[in-house]
Amino acid sequence: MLKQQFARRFLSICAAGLRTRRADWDRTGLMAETETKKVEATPAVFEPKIVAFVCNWCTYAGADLAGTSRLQYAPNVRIVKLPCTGRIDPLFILKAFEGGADAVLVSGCHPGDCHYTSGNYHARRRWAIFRRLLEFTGIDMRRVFFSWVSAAEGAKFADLINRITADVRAAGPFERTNPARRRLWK
Amino acid sequence: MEMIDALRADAAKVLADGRAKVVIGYQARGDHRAPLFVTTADRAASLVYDDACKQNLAVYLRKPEVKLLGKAAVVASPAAMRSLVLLMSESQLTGDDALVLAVGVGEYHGVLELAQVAPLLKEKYAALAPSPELLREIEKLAAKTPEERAAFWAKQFAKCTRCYACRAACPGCYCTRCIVEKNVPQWISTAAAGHGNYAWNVIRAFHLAGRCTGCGACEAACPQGIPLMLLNVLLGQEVEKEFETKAGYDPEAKPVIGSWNPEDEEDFIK
Amino acid sequence: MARVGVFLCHCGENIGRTVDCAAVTAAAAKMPGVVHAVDYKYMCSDPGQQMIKQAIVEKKLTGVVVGACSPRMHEPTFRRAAAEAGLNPFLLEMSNLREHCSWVHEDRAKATEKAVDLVRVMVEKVKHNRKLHSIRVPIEPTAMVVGGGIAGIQAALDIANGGKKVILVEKSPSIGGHMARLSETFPTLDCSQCILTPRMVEVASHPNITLMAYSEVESVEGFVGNFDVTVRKKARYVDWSKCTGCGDCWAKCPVKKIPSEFDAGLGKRTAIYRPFPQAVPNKPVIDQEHCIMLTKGKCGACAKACQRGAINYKDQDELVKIKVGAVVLATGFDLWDHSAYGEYGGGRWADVIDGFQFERLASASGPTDGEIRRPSDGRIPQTVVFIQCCGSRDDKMGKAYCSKICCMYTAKHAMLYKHKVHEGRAVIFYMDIRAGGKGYEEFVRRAIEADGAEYVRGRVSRIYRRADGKLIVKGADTLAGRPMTVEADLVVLADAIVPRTGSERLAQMFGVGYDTDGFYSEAHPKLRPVETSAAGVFLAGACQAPKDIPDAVSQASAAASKVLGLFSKPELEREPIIARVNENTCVHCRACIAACPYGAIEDFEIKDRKGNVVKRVARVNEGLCQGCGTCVAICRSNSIDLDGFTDEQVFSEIVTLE
Amino acid sequence: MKVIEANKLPGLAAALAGAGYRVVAPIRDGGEVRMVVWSPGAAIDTRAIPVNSAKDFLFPKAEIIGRCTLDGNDFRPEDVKPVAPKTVILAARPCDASAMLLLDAVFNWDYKDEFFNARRAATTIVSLVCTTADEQCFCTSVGGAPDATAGADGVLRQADGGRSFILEPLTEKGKAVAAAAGAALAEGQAKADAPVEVPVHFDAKAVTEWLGENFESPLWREVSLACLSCGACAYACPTCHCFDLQDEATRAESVRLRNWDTCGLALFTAHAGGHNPRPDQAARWRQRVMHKFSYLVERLGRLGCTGCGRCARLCPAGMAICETCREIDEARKAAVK
Amino acid sequence: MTENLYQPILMRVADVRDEAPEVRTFRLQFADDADRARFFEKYRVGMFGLYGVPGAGESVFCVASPPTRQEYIECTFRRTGRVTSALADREVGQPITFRGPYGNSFPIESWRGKNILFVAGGIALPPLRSVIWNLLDRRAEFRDITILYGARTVADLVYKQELADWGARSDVRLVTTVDPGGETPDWKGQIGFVPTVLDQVAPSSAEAVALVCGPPIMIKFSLPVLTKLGFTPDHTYTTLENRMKCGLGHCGRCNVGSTYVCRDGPVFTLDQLRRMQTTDM
Repeated sequence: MLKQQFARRFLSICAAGLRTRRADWDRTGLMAETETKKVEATPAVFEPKIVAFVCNWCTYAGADLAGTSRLQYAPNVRIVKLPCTGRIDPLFILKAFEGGADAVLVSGCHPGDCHYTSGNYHARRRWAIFRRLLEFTGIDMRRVFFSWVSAAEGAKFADLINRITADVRAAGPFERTNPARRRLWK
Repeated sequence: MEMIDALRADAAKVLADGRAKVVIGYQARGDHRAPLFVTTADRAASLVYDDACKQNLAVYLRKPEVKLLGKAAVVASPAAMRSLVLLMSESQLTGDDALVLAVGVGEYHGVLELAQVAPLLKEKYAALAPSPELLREIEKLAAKTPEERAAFWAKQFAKCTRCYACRAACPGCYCTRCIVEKNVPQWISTAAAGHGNYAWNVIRAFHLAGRCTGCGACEAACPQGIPLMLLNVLLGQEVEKEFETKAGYDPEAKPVIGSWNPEDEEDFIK
Repeated sequence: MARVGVFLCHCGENIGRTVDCAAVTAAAAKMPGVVHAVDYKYMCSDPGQQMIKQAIVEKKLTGVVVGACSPRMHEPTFRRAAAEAGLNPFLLEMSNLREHCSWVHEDRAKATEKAVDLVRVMVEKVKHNRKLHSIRVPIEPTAMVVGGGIAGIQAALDIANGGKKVILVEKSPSIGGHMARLSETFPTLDCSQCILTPRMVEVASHPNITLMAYSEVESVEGFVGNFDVTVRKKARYVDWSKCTGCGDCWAKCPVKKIPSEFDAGLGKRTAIYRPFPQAVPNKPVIDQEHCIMLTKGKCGACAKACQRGAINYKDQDELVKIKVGAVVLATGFDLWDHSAYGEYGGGRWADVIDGFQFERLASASGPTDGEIRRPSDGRIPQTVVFIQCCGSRDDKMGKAYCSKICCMYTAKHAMLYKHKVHEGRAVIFYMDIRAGGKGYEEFVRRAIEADGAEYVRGRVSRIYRRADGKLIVKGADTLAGRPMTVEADLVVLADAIVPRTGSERLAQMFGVGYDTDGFYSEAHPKLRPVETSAAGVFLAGACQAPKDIPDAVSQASAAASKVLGLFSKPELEREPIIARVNENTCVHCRACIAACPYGAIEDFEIKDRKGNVVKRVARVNEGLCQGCGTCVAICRSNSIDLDGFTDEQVFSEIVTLE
Repeated sequence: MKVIEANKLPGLAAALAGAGYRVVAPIRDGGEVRMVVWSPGAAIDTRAIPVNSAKDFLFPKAEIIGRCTLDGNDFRPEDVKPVAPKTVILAARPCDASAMLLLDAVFNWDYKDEFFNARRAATTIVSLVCTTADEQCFCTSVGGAPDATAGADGVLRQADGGRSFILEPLTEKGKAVAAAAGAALAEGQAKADAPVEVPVHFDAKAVTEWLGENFESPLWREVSLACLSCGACAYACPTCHCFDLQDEATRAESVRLRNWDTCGLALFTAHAGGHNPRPDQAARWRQRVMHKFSYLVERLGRLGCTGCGRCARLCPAGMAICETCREIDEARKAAVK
Repeated sequence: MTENLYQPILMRVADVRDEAPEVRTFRLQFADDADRARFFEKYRVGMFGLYGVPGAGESVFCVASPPTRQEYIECTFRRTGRVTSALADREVGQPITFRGPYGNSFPIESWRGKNILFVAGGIALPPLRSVIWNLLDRRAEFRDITILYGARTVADLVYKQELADWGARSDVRLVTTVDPGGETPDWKGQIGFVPTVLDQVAPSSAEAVALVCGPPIMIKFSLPVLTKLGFTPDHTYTTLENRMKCGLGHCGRCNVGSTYVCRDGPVFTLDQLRRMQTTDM
């Protein structure tokens, strides 16, 4: 049983390349996670993982329009739909980064166009402050994107996703330098 | 009369004439300063006040155990007075909830009603600003690369034990259930480790954006010496610059996060 | 307890072409909580819906995820199906595999991978969905129509004839709007007042219509079904209940030289006045700006003249609060002020007039009794130049849009002029002639061919006034490719149609969107052209975009039918996406109260049995909450949550993306 | 006698690291001295009292004690082994070393905690005879001493007025460390400096007695008024051992974490239904004092306090358990008279 | 080498029963027979276990089935928080984790030949259910068994089928009651609060022990009645349900004074409770 497990682990290490990860608290020596873990071999082309928080009325509809217009864009984005950018808690962004997103996009209605009249104004102010905090605590601003995409801007949505994907692909995986990343047991 | 004598005399007086049931001030314990709850006029003489008084006593006004003692008169520095105004603007304190023994910079302003605090601040302490050293420190850090900043904070946050002394010491952190204590869903890991510590420290600072009155009690409270004021002041400066408001001067102020202006900055939104 | 069913639609080839539906179904079947996963060619078809219904019953599903097109397309369809099978409709979510995946990606492997993620996100979400029940709000079956032009009149009459009460609010002393000022209407040349005034009278006498003339909307609270509208009844200084409209007062009024708004400044009126003889209500008001009694405190001529004692100089504005269930905005338009056009005289010359002024000149009830006489000297102009697209279709003037009706009324003006001044010359500078409409093209042709209007394709670059009073119009005939100069006696500018002054403030009060030009935004340009983003607020007429009379009337009737549709049920069902406060953990910091765009969060005092306040908290007014969730994101202790988009739901979605 | 010059302590650390030890020592970084893993270049400071206690290396603030692989609705518990590298804690204060005995007792009270025990077994504690102390130190009031060796495998004595140190192994583990040090330790002679004097502030036995009879006392409300309800004291304490178990999960895997927790926080004992058996800060502060000076004495025969003074040093509200104990002792004496 | 104390064993949900709103009972089967043997070697009525779902955590409830039935264990719980919600989401056939049994037990061997009175309220019947079944499975060894069980409403009564079975037995006296206003039209039991009904039922305290479990308010008002009826504090038992994390006496949160509920309890006599340092009771 144990032997089998060992063999399986050994094989996976051989297949994926060997790397030792030290938990970031290891520095203080409080806990040494010295176990060797498998790390997925980096694929030839890095496919960034982008989490997008969008409002239902503008950007989600804009993405719909990109679809009905058959505009092709990179398949790297995963949309989480909220009623309004006003609903987007900074915790969402942190959680996405914690879970290993390479970039996060927040997008909603243009100023003045909010379905709820002012949710996007609230959001805008929140982001202005929160992004400073993220930036100051070491999250690269090339990982956080904010945009206004209206229901009519299918092309803008497609372009945006393509641009973000290209930018983030160029910037490389965020895994190593992401300060919010969960590194407990990976 | 020396400032401290005047303070002691006022404390004794408000207790003697029943305007307050307890005076919350400082006492000396060797080099340490600890809060002192004076309930009888004769003990007012034990009150001290000096630069070593780092705690923001406004924090006690919302403690149920302290509230049970009756109306309090609280010894407050200008920063602590700003906390009182913040608490008023957030409906946590009203008109006659407390009296203030207002200790200014180099002078003592006597016993104030809560309503008198904001006018005093506006008149005398409108220009309260973070120390130049702190601002330089922030600038220095801001000039580094994201990786360097991440490394700096990783080292600092690694020390965090999640004792929440920062939260406990802050008059603005008055939630009875902090976000970190909400477990359905558990947004912020309670483990004193990488991601949990990052999320906790970042969200703590964010929740004080536009609300931090710069008293420094959180940083003074942190047993691990994490430079929390770097974060608080960074956001305070940002809010002041972008939204032209400073916490703790206007009891009628709308929350910075919770209000908006059509002209708010948005050059970061593409 | 979670028993989720996943239903994947191929949408014919639309999804299946790029997404391996079978693979997604297989992956879905393995997701935690999923007890049933199938794919089918057309899930929205009857058999497809049957599959869902059957599985809900047979597999005792507690949640359903349909992976298909955009939820904007078929979410109502599938939710209805779920409800029919006995599952709360809000326990169904859709993964957008078509618009957000198959239609926008080519790589089959990657699209399939994404589709699996999209399904999983919704499976995780739906596990945390709770049964929600549409909110039922009683409807106040009274409508308010704002604006008493032809659109407002039509809407009011249609609603009133449908048996519902209507409050018609009109800013000026009389209803009728611009249409009352027109001479004749294209393309039939009906007399405008002849067809309009019976309608106006019908409004005045309709038992279901309350007319509030000389009144304006002051503020709005509430929401669809239950608006509380405060209307300012402006001080009239005349007690209309006593006034018979005899006219003794205005006959005696010493202030007689006030330019008449109705006559576009070409005629004069008194300080106590009714806008025009056929006004409804046919009662005067005192113009407080000009009345000597009101400005200087002496005169009183009208009071002396009035045998009924209806004059009341102490009259005050009155605020009236009215409860209505729906609102039709029909605030109409203004003409753009062409004084911005320096090259056309910048408004300095009396003989460069706008379309309404020409209408008044041509109108039998106008200041010239229907004779075309130019304003400066009253002479009959021998050459009239009409310039179209004045402001419209002109980016420099900030109006990119076409004002739509000018081509037609200019043709009409030319025709009317030629009918009255047979030997006169009518020259029309135009960019394009837009005569789409029943009988419109024929009408324009008639102006050109039968009546000899000279159409010149080209822009007028400049007008200047010669000492002899002639207006020298310099332009170009772009078809002939040569410059052109016309010596004109009168120039009529077809000014752009712009939204009525103050319409933006009104939009903000009602929560209606408007475009950069200030025209009100419809909820959907194609499918919901008379609704707005504010539920229960509908649009009629030129407030939404430039319109001619038949279009305005059609839209008014459409809006009326929407109102009647809304009123056909005693209660209103709303999506139950609303915020809720956890009163145990709320500390009443009031940030949410400050932030709520709808003022839907209120202070609430929790009391013990003896009535002592034990705690103050925020509480959401379910009727007012529209479900944006701004309060949720602002609450530091996460003590508010939004049904349908709860923290748990969003958290699960994010976490499963790791 | 094994002797090392004071400025060669890093050499000792290097030698031990070279021998495969994870070396923990009081390291100065900027203004503070902390017990951390020594790395080349780190400055060992034996004079200042470290901010944190040696407990951190035996009972870390967060630790994975369970792990499952998740697969849809199914899962499989995995074996989790303690992370227990061979460690030497150099120059631990006697109050930290003696705290190990209490932790030993707690983590082996009927049920034996393999995570703690494995690390305990892999850890050699070389304590330091204190030649410095501050006003918060009160080890002598709770049965300790600046030169006590309870819980230690070896002891470092400052000698020759601070110029050198004598390392004296006390156990086999201690001897192994001395051996592993090799040439870093020289055989020689040195004169140990006198330990610092720490005054006795109260009689711990008397405090324990008084506590047994004063569960209900106005004192609790009085002394707890300033308490802000945080964990600064508990997390600095070398004996505090309360913990929480929390799960975290991704789609593929879940871990169960053992995180430090503290009786000072209101939610520590709060039931899901809202009821809280320790409803106010007075009850919580009482629990802290009672636990250390009464319950542990009754159940495990040991005080839960070693007099390190960290709680008082770090308390943001300037509270001090020593002060409370002294008040209790004085009140008792006054009552007796 | 010692074992990881926190390593749970695997159980599979064999049956799910809904008892009352948000209250359900699991029948759990041991995935590994060796685990089963180890469990029943230790298990006595009154003990508790930690039931868990990876990713959510562990929650403490008593084992609600008796050691006389060794094919499975049962537990009944109310969905209140993160863990109980995750547990409630488990379906038949799916696994959960389990640690236990922990804690002390009811000294039922010393009750042989005695009369036994059970008084339970609401969701607190499960701790007594294991005792009831244990005694019923060994019916001959005990004398009169009286069960008084009440809940707020009829819907809140748990183990409805078992109540019916017990009520049908001639060797058990079952009295069920609901709070006034909580009855349904076809309700055949008593209407009234448990302490009041206890007073009316008035079981004899001669040669008897009483087991009381329920919400604090019910216990508070039942105790004087029991005292009046002559049940002595050392013959009156209850179980405590303090917040626990480890179940091992290590984590330091369940103690009432120097008593650790997880290892010294959860079963206490009223006598023991009264000697505990607490302001809570």
